[in-house]
Amino acid sequence: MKSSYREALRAGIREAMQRDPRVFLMGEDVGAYGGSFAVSLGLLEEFGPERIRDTPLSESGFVGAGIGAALGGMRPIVEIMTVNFSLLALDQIVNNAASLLHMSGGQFHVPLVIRMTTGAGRQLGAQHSHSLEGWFAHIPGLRILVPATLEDARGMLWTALEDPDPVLIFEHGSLYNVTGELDDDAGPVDIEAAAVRRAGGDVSLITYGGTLPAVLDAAGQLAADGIEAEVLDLRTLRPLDEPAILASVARTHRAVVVDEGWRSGSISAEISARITEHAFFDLDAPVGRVCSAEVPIPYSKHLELAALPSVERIMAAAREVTAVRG
Amino acid sequence: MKSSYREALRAGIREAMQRDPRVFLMGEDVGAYGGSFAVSLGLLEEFGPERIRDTPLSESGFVGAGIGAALGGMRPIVEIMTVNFSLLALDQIVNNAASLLHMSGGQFHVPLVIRMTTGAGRQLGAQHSHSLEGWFAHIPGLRILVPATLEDARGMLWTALEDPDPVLIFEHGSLYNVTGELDDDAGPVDIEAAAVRRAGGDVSLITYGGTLPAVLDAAGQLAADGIEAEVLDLRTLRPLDEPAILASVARTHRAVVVDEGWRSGSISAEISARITEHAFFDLDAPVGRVCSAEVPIPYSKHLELAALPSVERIMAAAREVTAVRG
Amino acid sequence: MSDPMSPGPGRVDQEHGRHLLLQMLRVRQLEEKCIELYSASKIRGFLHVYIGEEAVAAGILETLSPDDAVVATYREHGHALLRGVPAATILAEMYGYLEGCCRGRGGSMHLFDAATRLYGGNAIVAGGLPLAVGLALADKMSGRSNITACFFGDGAVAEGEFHESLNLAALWQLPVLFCCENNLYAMGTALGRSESQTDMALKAAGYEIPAWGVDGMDVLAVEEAARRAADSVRAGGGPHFLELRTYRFRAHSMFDPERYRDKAEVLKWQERDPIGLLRSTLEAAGQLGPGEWAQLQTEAESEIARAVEIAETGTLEPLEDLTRFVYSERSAP
Amino acid sequence: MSDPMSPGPGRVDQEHGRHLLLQMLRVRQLEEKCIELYSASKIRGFLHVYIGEEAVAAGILETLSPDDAVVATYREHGHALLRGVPAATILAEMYGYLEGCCRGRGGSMHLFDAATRLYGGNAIVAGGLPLAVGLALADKMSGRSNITACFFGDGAVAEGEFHESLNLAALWQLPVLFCCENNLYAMGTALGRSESQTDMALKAAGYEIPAWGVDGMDVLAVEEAARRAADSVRAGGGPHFLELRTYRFRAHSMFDPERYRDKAEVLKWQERDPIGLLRSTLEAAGQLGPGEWAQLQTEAESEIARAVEIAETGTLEPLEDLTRFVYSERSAP
Ligand SMILES: Cc1ncc(C[n+]2csc(CCOP(=O)(O)OP(=O)(O)O)c2C)c(N)n1
Ligand SMILES: Cc1ncc(C[n+]2csc(CCOP(=O)(O)OP(=O)(O)O)c2C)c(N)n1
Ligand SMILES: [Mg+2]
Ligand SMILES: [Mg+2]
Repeated sequence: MKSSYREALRAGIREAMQRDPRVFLMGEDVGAYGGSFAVSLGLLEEFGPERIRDTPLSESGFVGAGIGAALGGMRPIVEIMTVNFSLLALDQIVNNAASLLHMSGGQFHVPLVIRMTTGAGRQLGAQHSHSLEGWFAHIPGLRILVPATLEDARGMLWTALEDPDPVLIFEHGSLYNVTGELDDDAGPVDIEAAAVRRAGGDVSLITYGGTLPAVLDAAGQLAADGIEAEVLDLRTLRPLDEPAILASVARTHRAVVVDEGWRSGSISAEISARITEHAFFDLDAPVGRVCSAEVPIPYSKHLELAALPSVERIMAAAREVTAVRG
Repeated sequence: MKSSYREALRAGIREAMQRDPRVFLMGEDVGAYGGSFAVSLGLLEEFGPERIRDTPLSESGFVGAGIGAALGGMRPIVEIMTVNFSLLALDQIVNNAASLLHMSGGQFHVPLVIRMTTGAGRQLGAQHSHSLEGWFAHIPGLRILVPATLEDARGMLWTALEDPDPVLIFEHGSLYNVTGELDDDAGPVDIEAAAVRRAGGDVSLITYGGTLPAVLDAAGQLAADGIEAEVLDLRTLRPLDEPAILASVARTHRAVVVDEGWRSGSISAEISARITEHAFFDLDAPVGRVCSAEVPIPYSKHLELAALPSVERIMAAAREVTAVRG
Repeated sequence: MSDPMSPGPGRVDQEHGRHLLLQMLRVRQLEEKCIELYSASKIRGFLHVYIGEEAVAAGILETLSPDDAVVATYREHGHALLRGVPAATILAEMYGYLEGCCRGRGGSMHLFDAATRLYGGNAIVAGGLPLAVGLALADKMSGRSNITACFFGDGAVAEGEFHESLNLAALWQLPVLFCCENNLYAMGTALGRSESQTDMALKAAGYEIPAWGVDGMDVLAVEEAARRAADSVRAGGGPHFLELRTYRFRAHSMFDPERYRDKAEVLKWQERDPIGLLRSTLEAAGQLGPGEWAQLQTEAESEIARAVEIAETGTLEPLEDLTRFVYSERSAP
Repeated sequence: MSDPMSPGPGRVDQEHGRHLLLQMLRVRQLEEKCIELYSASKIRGFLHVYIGEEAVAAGILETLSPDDAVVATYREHGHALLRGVPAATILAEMYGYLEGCCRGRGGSMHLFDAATRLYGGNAIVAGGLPLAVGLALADKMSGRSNITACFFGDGAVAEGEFHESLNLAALWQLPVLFCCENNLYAMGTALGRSESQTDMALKAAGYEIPAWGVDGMDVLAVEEAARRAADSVRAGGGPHFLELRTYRFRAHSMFDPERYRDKAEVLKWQERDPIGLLRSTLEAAGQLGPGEWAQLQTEAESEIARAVEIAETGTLEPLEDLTRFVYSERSAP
C-alpha cells in the first residue's frame, strides 16, 4: 500500500484510538484545523471533540494536563505543534513527567506520549527551526523516539503508548511528505533497537530521523567511489542502543555521526564519547561529526542550506575518516 | 581580605551598580528578602527598590523583561533563583536572547546578564537539584560562565556586563559558603580562558564550578600515590576554551572530564568528543568521564551522595586512564 | 448523617467541632516536631511548615471523599497527614528512610501517596496546577464523579502556569477545586508587590470561574465554603476557586531570617490562631471543657511522639536501588 | 496642529482621512503582492498576511511618535510598512536578500528595524509581550517618555507569557500599550474554544489594567481609542489595553485550507472591509471623489510595484557571513 509518512502517523493514531478507549489526542489545532501538519486530518470527524481535543495556546498547561490525565489513568497523546514551542513546556516535562516515578518511590507512572515536529529545512527562520531532541535525550525518565521510516511512523506510537513511562516522539518536518510502500499489515514496532539501514564495512554512518535520507544518499554515492558505508538509524535517542552502535563500529572501525542539532553539546557528542569510551582501541580514526552550523538557522535558503548537514558534508566526513590509516 | 564566595558575588554586583547607572538587579526576592541565597543582602538598602527590583514569580515574564530592558539600553542583571526554575524561561532565553542579534541581521544586541544557582548536594530533591548549564552551552548566541573561585565570583560579572551579548552565570549552590582570601583590589577578570588550577603531567582532570573542589581534593590524594594530575578549570562552557583543553591533553595524553550533569548528553560528552577529534593520536587512553548517575536526584543523603561525582569516583577514573598503556 | 455544620446550640456539632480541632492540633504538633527534628539535623533540605494555616487544609480536606485527588505544594505535611498518610510515614520520608511514603527520595517537599490519591508535594511554584487539571480531565472523561482539590500559594498566582491551568479547567468545565492559600507572602514578597490585582476573586472572574474569599483562620468557615464549592464542582458546575485568607506564623523555610515583615504583624495574626479560634468557639458554646482540650492535645502529641519513635527505626534504601524507578519495572519475560 | 479627528463636516479631517485610507491601501497592496510572490515561489517559509486587519495597525501606529517602540507578531508586514520601513526593504527580506531589513535572515515572520524601533516580528505566540514590558521598563527607568506598543493576537491571551507580562506591566506601571488584535481565530481555533472568558476587557481587569474594546474595522475608531490610551500611557497612567475587534479575510497562512470556518462568515465580515468602510465614510462626507480614490489606489500600487522591482535586484548574503552576528563583532584591538 502506498503511504506518506504523514498518513502512516495518522494510521498509528487511528489504530490506537480504536484499540484503547483511554487514548485521546490533545494539542493545538489537532481538531477543527485538521492538524497544523495535517497529521490528524479527519480524526475529529471520526472520534469527536472529546477525544480529538483542541487546546488553547498554552503549552505548559496542556502538557501538564496530559501528565495529570496519564496519572489519572488515561493514555494521552499530546501533540506539541513543533519542538520550538516545547521550550514553554519544559518545566512540566522535566520536573513532572520525567521525575514523578522516581521521586514518588515508584508509585506514580506517567504513561504519556508527546509528539512533536522537529527540525529545519523549510525556511522558517531561527525560532521555528530547532532540533532539540538531543536535549530531551539528556533527561532520565524520558524515552526519546525518532521515527525516520514509514514503518516507524506507523508503528512506534502503539508501542510507546504501551510503555508505562513518558515517551517523546520527534517527527522531522521534512519527512511528512515522504511517500513509499507500507505493508498493509504494518503495525507496532519495537522501540528499543537501532536498525542497520544499509550494510557496508568501511565506515559506520550513524544518524536518525530527518537526516537519514541524506545519509543514505551519501552512502549510495560513496559506494560509487568504492567506500562501503554501513548506515545505522538510531531510532531511539534515549536510551541509546549502545550495543548496536558498538557492533557497527566493531565491523567498520570508523564512524561518522550525523545529526541536525548544533554541534556543541549535540547527541552526536554523546555518541562520539561513547564510541571512544568503549571502542577506543578498535577505532582506526577519530569519530567524525556532521552537525548544523552553530548559528540560529537563517531564513534565506542558501544560508539555511549552508547551515544544515548536507550530502556533500556527509560524504566529505566519511572520506576523511576512511582516509586515516589507523 | 577574607571573603566568602557569596560576598565576592555581592561585591561584584555592588561595583557594577556603582560604576554604571544602567545596571540594575531584578529577580525573585532579591530585595526585601535579601536574596534567597543572601547574595544581594543589603543591596536594597544601598541602591533602592528601582535598581534592586523584586519580581513576582514569573520567570518567563521577568527574564523576557530583562531582554527587553537590555534592548532598551539598560544593563540588567537578572537573577533566576535556581536553574530549576530557568526551565520556565527557556523560550525567552533561546528564542529571544540568543537569537535576536543574528535574526535581526546584527541590529539588536542583548547586553543582558542572567545569574542563577545550579547543582545538587544539599538534599533538595529531584526538582531542585538540576545541573543544566551544559544544556545552555548548546545554544549559539549565549555565553556561559561557571565561576568556581572567589576571584571569578568577584570578577566575572563586570566583564560579562561589558559584553554586548547575553551571558549566563551559573553559581553552584555548594560554593556560596566557601571562604578564602581575596585580593583587596580584586576586580574584573577575563571570561574567555580556562585556567590550570594545579599542574601535573600524568592526566588532565577537566572540570568547572561546583566540582572543582572535589577534583582538587582528588588530585591531591592522587599525588600521594604518585599520579600527578593537571586540573583544568574550564571557567567558560560556551565558548569552550578548546586550545587550553588540547594543550593540557598534549601535555598529559590522558584526560578525565568531571561534571555534575547527567552523563548522557552532558558537557563532558562534548569535551570528550572534541579531545578525540583533535588529539586522537596524542591520547594514550580513552577520555574518561565522571558525571552524575542518570536518575532524578533523590532527597536521602546516602542516595544523593551516591548519585553525584565523588572524590573516590574521580580518583578511580584517573587511575583507570593512567593505568592504560597507550 | 446530620449536617455537622448546622448543629444545636453552637456553630458546629460538638463531635465534629472537636474532630476539626484535633485535626488542626495534629498538624500543628507534626510541624512543631519537624522544626525540632530539623534543628537536630534529622530532617534536611528545605523544610516549610504550615503553622498558622492549619484551618485551610483541615476545612477543605474534610469535604473530600477518598476517591478524590489532592495536589499540593512543598508546604504539604498537613495535607498529607489529614489525607490519611500516617505521621510515621511522613516523618520517615523526611528522615530519608525507606519506610517513608516515597522511600526517602522525596523528602519534605515531595510527599506522594497513591493510596490516598495525593499527587504531591511539588517544589515548583504553580507546577501542580496543570497536573490537577489533567487529573480532573481523566475523571471527567472516565465518567467518574471525583473532584481534584488543588492547593497553591498566593505567589503561584503570578505564574503563567496558573493562568493556563485556570483557563483550561474553566474552558473544559473540569472538576477542580482551586484552593489559593493566600498567606500574604511568597517568601519575602508581599502580595501587593507581586500582584497588580490583589483581589483573587476578580482574578478568577477573568476565567469565568466562580470564586469567593474565605477567612482562612476560621476552620468552620473554610469547611462551609469548601463544601459549597466542592458540591457544586462535583455536581458538574465546573471549577471553583477559593481564596483562603490566612497567614504563616513561621518563617518561609528554615533558611528565612524574616527581614521582610514586622514581628508586630505576626503577633497580630497570631491572635487569630485557627486553633485558638475554634477552641474559643467551642468553649463559648459549652462544647469543650478544659479537660477535653488537654485530652485533645495529648492525643495529638502522643500520636506524633509515637510516629517519631517509629520513624526513628527506619532504614536506608539500599544503594543499589538508586536507579530503580527511573523507568517502570517490567515483569521479567 | 488641529485635531485631525474632530474636523468640519465629516468624521475626520479630509486630508487625514485620505492619509489613513492610503495607509491601509498600502498595506493591502503589499499583502496582495506577497501572496502573489509566494505563489511564484519568490517568498518562502511561513507567510501570514494582514488583509482585513489593516485598520488596526493603521489607526494605532498613527498615534505613536518616532521614539516609541513597537513589538509585533509574525503577521507584521503592515506594522513594518506603516512604521516607516520601506516596502522594498520588507520585500527584499522576504526574498531572502541581503538588502532586506535583516539581511534576509529573518523572513516574513521576523522584520526588525532599529531605525524605527521595530523589535520584531516574533514567531512565538506571546513571546513578544515580555520584551515589550522590558522595553517600557528601560524607558521608564531612563526617564524617557516613550511608550511601547505591543501587538498580539487573541490566541496569545491563553499563554502564560501574556499573564506574566500584563501583571508585570501593571504592577510596575510601565508605559505599554497592549493591542490585542482579536480576529476571532488562532489558526483554526475560534476564540470561544480557547478562552473561558472571551471578554478581553474583563481579562484585563484581572490585572487592573484599563481596557476597552474597539471596532477594529473602523480605523477612525481605532485611532481615537488608541490616541486616548496612548496619551494616558504617556502621561504616566500605566499600561492600557485595547481589544481591536477585527477579522482576517484570508487563511491563517499559505498552508491553511480553512476548514474551520464558513465562507459565509468570511463574506459577512468582508462587508465591513476597513478600507471600504473608510472610503464610504469619506465619500458620504463628500471628502473623496472617484478620481481621488483611483489616485490613492494608483499611488499604493505603484509604490509596491516599484518596491518589487527594487527587491528583485537584491543580492544574497555571502555564505561566509553565515556565522556573523551570532555574537557581536568587536573592533579589532
Ligand atoms: C517556579 C519557582 N520559582 C521560584 C521558586 C522558589 N520559591 C519556593 S517557595 C516560593 C514562594 C511561594 O509563595 P506562595 O506561592 O505564596 O506559597 P507559600 O510559600 O506562601 O505557601 C518561592 C519563590 C520555586 N520553588 N518555583
Ligand atoms: C508558542 C507557540 N505556539 C504555537 C505556535 C503556532 N502558531 C502560530 S500562529 C498561531 C495562532 C495564533 O493566533 P493569534 O494569536 O490569534 O494570532 P493571529 O494569527 O490570529 O493573528 C499558532 C498556534 C506558535 N507560533 N507559538
Ligand atoms: Mg504565600
Ligand atoms: Mg487571532
